[in-house]
Amino acid sequence: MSFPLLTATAALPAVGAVATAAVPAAWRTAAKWLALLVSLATLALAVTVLVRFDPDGARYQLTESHAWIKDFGVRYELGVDGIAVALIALTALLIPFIVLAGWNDADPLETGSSRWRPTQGFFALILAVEAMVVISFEATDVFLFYIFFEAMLIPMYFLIGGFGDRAHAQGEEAASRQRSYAAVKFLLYNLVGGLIMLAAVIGLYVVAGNFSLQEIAQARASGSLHMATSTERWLFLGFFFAFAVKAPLWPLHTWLPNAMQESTAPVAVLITAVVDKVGTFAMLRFCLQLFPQASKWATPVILVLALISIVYGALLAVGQRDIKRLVAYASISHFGFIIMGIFAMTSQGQSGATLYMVNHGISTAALMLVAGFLISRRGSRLIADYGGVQKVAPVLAGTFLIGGLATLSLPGLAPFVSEFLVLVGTFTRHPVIGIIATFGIVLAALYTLVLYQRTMTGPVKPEVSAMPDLRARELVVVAPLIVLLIFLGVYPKPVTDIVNPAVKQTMSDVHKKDPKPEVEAAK
Amino acid sequence: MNPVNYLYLAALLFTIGATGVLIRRNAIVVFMCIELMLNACNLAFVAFSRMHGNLDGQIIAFFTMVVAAAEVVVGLAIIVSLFRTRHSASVDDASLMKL
Amino acid sequence: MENLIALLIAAPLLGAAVLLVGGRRLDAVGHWIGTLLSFVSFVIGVVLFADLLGKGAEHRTLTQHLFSWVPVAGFQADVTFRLDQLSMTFVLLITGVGSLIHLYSVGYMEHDERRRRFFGYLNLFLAAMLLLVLADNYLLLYVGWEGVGLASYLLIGFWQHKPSAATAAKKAFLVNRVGDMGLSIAIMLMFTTFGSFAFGPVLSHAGDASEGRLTAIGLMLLLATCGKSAQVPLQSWLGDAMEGPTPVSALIHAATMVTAGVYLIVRSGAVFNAAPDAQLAVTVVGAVTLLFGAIVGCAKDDIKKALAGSTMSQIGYMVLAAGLGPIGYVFAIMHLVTHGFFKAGLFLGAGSVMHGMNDEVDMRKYGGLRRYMPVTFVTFGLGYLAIIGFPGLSGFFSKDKIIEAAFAKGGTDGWILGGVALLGAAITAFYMTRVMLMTFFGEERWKNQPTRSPEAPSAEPAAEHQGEHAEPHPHESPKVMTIPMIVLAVGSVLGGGFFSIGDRFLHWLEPVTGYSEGHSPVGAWTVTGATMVCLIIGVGIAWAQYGRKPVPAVAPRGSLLTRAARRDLLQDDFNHVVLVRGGEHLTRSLVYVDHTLVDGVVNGTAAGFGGLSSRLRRVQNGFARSYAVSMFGGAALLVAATLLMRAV
Amino acid sequence: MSAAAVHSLWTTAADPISKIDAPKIEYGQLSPTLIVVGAALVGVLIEAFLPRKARYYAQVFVSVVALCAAFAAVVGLAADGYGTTKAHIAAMGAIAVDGPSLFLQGTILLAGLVGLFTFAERRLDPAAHGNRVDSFAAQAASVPGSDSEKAAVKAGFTTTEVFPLLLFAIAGMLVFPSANDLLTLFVALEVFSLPLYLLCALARRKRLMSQEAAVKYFLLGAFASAFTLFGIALLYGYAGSVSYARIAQVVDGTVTNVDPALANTMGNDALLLLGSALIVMGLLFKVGAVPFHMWTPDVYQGAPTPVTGFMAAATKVAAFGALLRLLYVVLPGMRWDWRPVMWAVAIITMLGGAIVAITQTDIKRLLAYSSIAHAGFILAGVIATSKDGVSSVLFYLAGYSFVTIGAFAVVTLVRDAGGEATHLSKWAGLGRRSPLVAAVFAVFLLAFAGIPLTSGFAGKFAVFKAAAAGGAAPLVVIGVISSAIAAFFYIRVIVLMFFSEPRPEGPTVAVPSPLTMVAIAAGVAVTLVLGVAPQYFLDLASQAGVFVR
Repeated sequence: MSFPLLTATAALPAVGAVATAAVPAAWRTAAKWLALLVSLATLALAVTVLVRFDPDGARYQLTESHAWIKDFGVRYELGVDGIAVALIALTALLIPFIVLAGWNDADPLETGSSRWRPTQGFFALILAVEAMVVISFEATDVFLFYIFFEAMLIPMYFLIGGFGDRAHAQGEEAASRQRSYAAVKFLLYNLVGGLIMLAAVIGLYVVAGNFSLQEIAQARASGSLHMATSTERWLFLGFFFAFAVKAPLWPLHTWLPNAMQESTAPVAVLITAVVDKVGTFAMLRFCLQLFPQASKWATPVILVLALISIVYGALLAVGQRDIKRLVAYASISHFGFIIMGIFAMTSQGQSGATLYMVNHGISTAALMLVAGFLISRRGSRLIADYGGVQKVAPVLAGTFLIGGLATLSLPGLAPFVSEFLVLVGTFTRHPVIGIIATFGIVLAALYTLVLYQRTMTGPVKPEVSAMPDLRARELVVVAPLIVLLIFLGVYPKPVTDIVNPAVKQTMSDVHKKDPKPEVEAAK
Repeated sequence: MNPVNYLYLAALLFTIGATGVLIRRNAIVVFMCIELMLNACNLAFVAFSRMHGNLDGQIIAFFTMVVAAAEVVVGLAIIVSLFRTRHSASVDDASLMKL
Repeated sequence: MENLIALLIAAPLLGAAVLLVGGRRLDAVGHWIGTLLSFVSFVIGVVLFADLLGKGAEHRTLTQHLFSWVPVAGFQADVTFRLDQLSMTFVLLITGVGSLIHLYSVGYMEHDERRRRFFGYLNLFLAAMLLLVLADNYLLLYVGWEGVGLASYLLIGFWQHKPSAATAAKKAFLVNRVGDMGLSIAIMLMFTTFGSFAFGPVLSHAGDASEGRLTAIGLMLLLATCGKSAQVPLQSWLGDAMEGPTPVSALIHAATMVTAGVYLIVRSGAVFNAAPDAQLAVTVVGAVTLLFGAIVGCAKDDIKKALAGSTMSQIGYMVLAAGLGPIGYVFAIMHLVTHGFFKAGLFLGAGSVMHGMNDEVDMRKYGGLRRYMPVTFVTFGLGYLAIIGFPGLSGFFSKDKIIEAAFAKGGTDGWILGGVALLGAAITAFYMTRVMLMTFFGEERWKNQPTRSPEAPSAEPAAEHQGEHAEPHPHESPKVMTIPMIVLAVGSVLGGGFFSIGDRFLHWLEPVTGYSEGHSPVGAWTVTGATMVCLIIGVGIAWAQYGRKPVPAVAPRGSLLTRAARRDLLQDDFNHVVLVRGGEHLTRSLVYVDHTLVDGVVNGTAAGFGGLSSRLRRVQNGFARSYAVSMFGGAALLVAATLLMRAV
Repeated sequence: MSAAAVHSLWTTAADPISKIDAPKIEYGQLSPTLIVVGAALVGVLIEAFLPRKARYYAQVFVSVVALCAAFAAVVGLAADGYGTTKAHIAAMGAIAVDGPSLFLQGTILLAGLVGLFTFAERRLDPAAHGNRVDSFAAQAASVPGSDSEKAAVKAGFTTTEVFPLLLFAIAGMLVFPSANDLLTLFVALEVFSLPLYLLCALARRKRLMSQEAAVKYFLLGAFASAFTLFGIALLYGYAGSVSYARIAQVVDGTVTNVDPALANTMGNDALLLLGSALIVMGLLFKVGAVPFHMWTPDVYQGAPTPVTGFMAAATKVAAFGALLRLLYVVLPGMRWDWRPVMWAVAIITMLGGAIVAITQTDIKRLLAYSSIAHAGFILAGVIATSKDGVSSVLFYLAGYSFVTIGAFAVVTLVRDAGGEATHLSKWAGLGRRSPLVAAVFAVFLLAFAGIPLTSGFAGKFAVFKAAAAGGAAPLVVIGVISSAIAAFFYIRVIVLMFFSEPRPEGPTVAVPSPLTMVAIAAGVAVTLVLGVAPQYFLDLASQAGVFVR
């Protein structure tokens, strides 16, 4: 058989994680470089996947399939469709930047006990998360997916609780208390979601007898596997609940602000930009494919919830005093858009949603990382502690502004395309919801510009007067992201070309067709 | 005489023993109550054995006695050592571990 | 030839990129790079114009397809440019006026150490504005639409260290976003209606769609127009936008960007023609705004704000005209162009005055400046005559036509609109005369008193480098500033005549916008006469008030209307109370809800289990006998349950 | 030797001698048990005749050899197919040699072996007067704090009796799940209980608690077994026999040759229900199911930690084995009576254990409550009443026992002046001090919590899967919820170890001898192997999933 590319893509960071963790305490820098190299190598592999993937080819490509746990009907089945490829590429792309941005975040404060090796741990955990995220994008076996969907909580949990933000007003004691609160909240919240999903997974097995996504989907399509309506709905809810927690959907979102607020900026990016995407991705891949009828049944409620997330998240973002919390709530609003796009059940909506996942990853990374640089300079997360930064650190301010503009999805930057697609996609089926959602773009402008005005403009605050501008390492982190934002804003075709066929498939899974326009004017 | 009555007696004895376990403080007495319960069981076995007309029940009674004897050995050892440590054989005094 | 179109945009875009990414090493030459590239764009524009003139009227539409932008199933957005007479007109206006203002800014921003960035932003604006007028579909237009919004945001807030500037910039962007919402909804509606949002399909099939949808689309486009062109009710940002450097006010908030709304309506003419209700709404908005702006303009003592008010009302004229349909489109555009000339000229003049007056903006501290800055006086004067519609000057022709068209709409609407337009003309004459008199005539109120009175803070802290509190020494501005003013003055004198004699402009635009001769209840000359009368009345009153008596250096309390007008007719107060305060309360309460309710449920559950646990563990009281009890009870239950199971 | 056998002797006594035929005992198939018992007796002799110094090594040697041999025997039997094709009832109907019993015996023996290692550990406690000491009292008879105790410690006495006791207990446990008549069941129950009572009393440190634990365990245990015995009596009255097969027949009503004289008792359902309920209650007590669980926390806390570990693991295995056999072989006929009851028990056990554990402050008590919760999960599998149910329970038990022993072994490492530092507050920041130990313990906790890629998850999945397939979906949902609650306190410990600052006067982590290391390593290895690649063991379990009747 051919070289197991997908396995390699997931395994490389895993091995890297072990290796990094094994680096002796003294050689901290070595560990950092090792992690960076591994993440870059993974990126290379991901690019190979991207290249090898043929958008017009079979639905799942580069597939691998091995027997694993016969008794549970579980196989080690990997395969990627366009959506997965895009997200794997995103993950592999972001991790190097995250590593680079977190370069000094995990240096031990006191050079005390030699056996405690925070730095190695930090980067090892990041790589571990990458590995698990990647494989859960690749898994076409429900059980396999579930395992990593759950397992990735553990490294994330240690990242949040173990390596909190050093910028704390109330001192280290309070800091560590809030940190572990955030970490525990994150873990329990997602664990509960996951366990409820476990019940559904078991139920699925009882009904279907195996876990192979393709087999079940085909069986459903061909009618050979019949599910009672109520069963299908219960199972759908079980799955959806877990995904809704992971990709925070109102009202299951409250763990995200705490987690992002307490963790270091790179980890915060890891949460929203990478890990949470698994949730939305899973909705698209599992909910819609396995339970098409139930998905359609639940659509109205989910759309409303998504709508609430959009407006609610944005409004709360306006009300925040803490930069990171603000970004967190902004993300909640954006996830609302993504979920709305998925359940709009139109090509535009779902392509838009997928594109949105990618773009949101990049834009949040840009904004959050710059915010992290800012916070690390001043040692405070409170917006009120800043002012006039633009005068002392223009480049920092500029990049921050671009990140912000991306967040408010300014045309010409990547997020605009996806957001508009989602809106159009929703509007064609549910005009009212689409229109209300459009208010989100005004609110987005509000919170972004308020944030920028309060931190960057106005008279220079004495505390920030000595603030240095972005350093070389930081520029290396931000610049490529910004370039990417602009490029994908002007020319998103490469991504859409990969995504569209997969979306077409999904649309046919749920037996939906795009609504016809009133006047057939297009050529 | 109807052997069923023996069963009633056995049940009665068993209940008495159980009640004793619940209400008496002194470990020794509690233990004796347990022995009483075992004996009630024996009575039941023998009675049933008689009713069924096979001897299994009676034999089981012998086994029970042996087991009870062994239990006494172990039990007294433990209780005595407890008594020597605390100078009281009250079950309620031994309540360091709770909640 | 059409391949040049992209270059129109590319040149300033390149400039923006170079200047913004280039960094400090370009500080020395940055402004010249910017100016050069905008001139390059202008030259290209001229070349294309010549090319178009060479073609027959019906072949004057060039399109350039660059690449497919967002292809998703039925949703096909391409990056395609369309250059026809309408966009050509705008290209020339934008690049022409733009280049002049670049030139002007070289002098004006001389003392600002962030001049390079300023030019970067200006170039960015040019690029976005050109994209707006050259786009071949509404989505691409939307990109330019928000692009100019961004540029205006950056330029209004150019002096970011001033909270007022930063706030004004934010306000401008937000209000515009509300408008943009309209545009995006309009695009969605088009997509659901026509399955496309490219000009071609939409405009050619507009007739086939149901009127309801078309009306909806029209109203949404109108909303967009209100945002971008500062029409009531979304006009409030324009006044504050004067926080930006004066060249910005001239280019963006007078000549070009704010007129984008008019372009949008005229461009979507086909849609509006089929949706009379939407058209009526447009005319109403225009009429209201032209009065609103005029009234505000009368009350302002800040010269820029006064001009801003006038801009508002002039755009009101254009929107009104655009709302009239085919009989008005051409004149809307014509007025737009002439207005571009004279209003830009006026702003540049005002800038020149401030330049000479230590950036004082309060007209009550001016007076008698004509002796000190003659060039400015002359050019400003010509612009003034043009805007009030002095016979023969450009404003006269364009505005006159609009008023005619308004009457020509016929019916009561026609009378009302026409009357409003006439009234507007009178008020215009009044407030412009007021500005003229307060600035250039009367005694020199700036003598022996420092500028910068606290109650009228200056907009232009570029002056920080010069002595603020010294008594100003008015002086004429350098050549680099005066030349653009002169050019614009010439334009504002001759433009109108040139366009109107033989209806040149009409024939040029007609193929795109269409034209129908409205039959007005009153003859053309009657209208002209009426306009003249209004003109004289307005000027007369102004002369009576500000020419004959001396102007008090501190503004009198004034009538209720005056005071309201000073505060933009309380529009901001309304916004503040309803939107800002309300919004704050909403968000605050939501934050509370999120913390106590949504999150409370979560933490509550955890706490609940904790409490339950600590209650339950008390059962484990350490007494062997109670354990025995529980076992006994358990056994009893077990037995009972088993028996019960059999019983039922 | 079974009752039936004896019975035949009696009845034939009157007849001519020639007719006596010796009972037929398949020694080969009973070899595992016999080996262990023999070794235990040897251990007793060692205590009697060997000099003190030599005893420890002799005992450890003998025990290890015996357990390994016994395990080899089990494997041999399984290889011979006694687990599957040749499964049958040996020793005149007293012992069943079939898949479940062999699987469970194997598990018990391995658990016993690992437990033995922790028993034999002598490096953790600081050497007293130059001689190494293990975690058992120098001289159980001497009063705590008395001179005699000091003297004993000074003399370097050690209670090497623990090894024979352990072996006896193991022997009893080996018989328990394979007992095929009620008498054998009862005898085996006592045989493995009594040594455990004693072992509980033998802690070197905190002897008062240790003795208290012993007393509680003993009294309650005896109380419970009295109930069991009464239940046996009633079943005997019901069926006229104590052999599983016979009772099952009577329950199914497929019994032949009923003597009309006994019609009034024979087949009297009241007796059946009462009897079975009481027997089941006795087993639930051993399993530690609510409401018969209350001894668990106290005993787990008071007993010497190695004993706790062994007890927690092996007792559960044996008891669940017996419970399975009882419910699947004897009472399948009255499934519809006991299933709802077991439902209720399972539910309150899962929830009760999980909820009460939340607020525990002592690591050993915490693990005790977690073991209660796990008993609930296993019960869910028992209720499935299907072949899958059996094999899933077997698998779960195998995984669980190793995790438990490993976890308690880790507990023995964390010590301060007063011996083991079991109060949670002392564990704060352990992860900073000794990351490796903390990490290992974290692995065990995650396995308890049932995080994927650990044996805990595989087991839980298997059990829930079986339950759901058996039509107990609501049970699965409740199980899932209570695992969520349980996760909370496992995570609390992890937070404590890794995210909170270490105390200055915090405990130290003793460096153990290879013995404990092996125990812990085995725990980790099994946890991960069963988590990542469980297929082989699942196959094993599912082959062993059939009871012989």
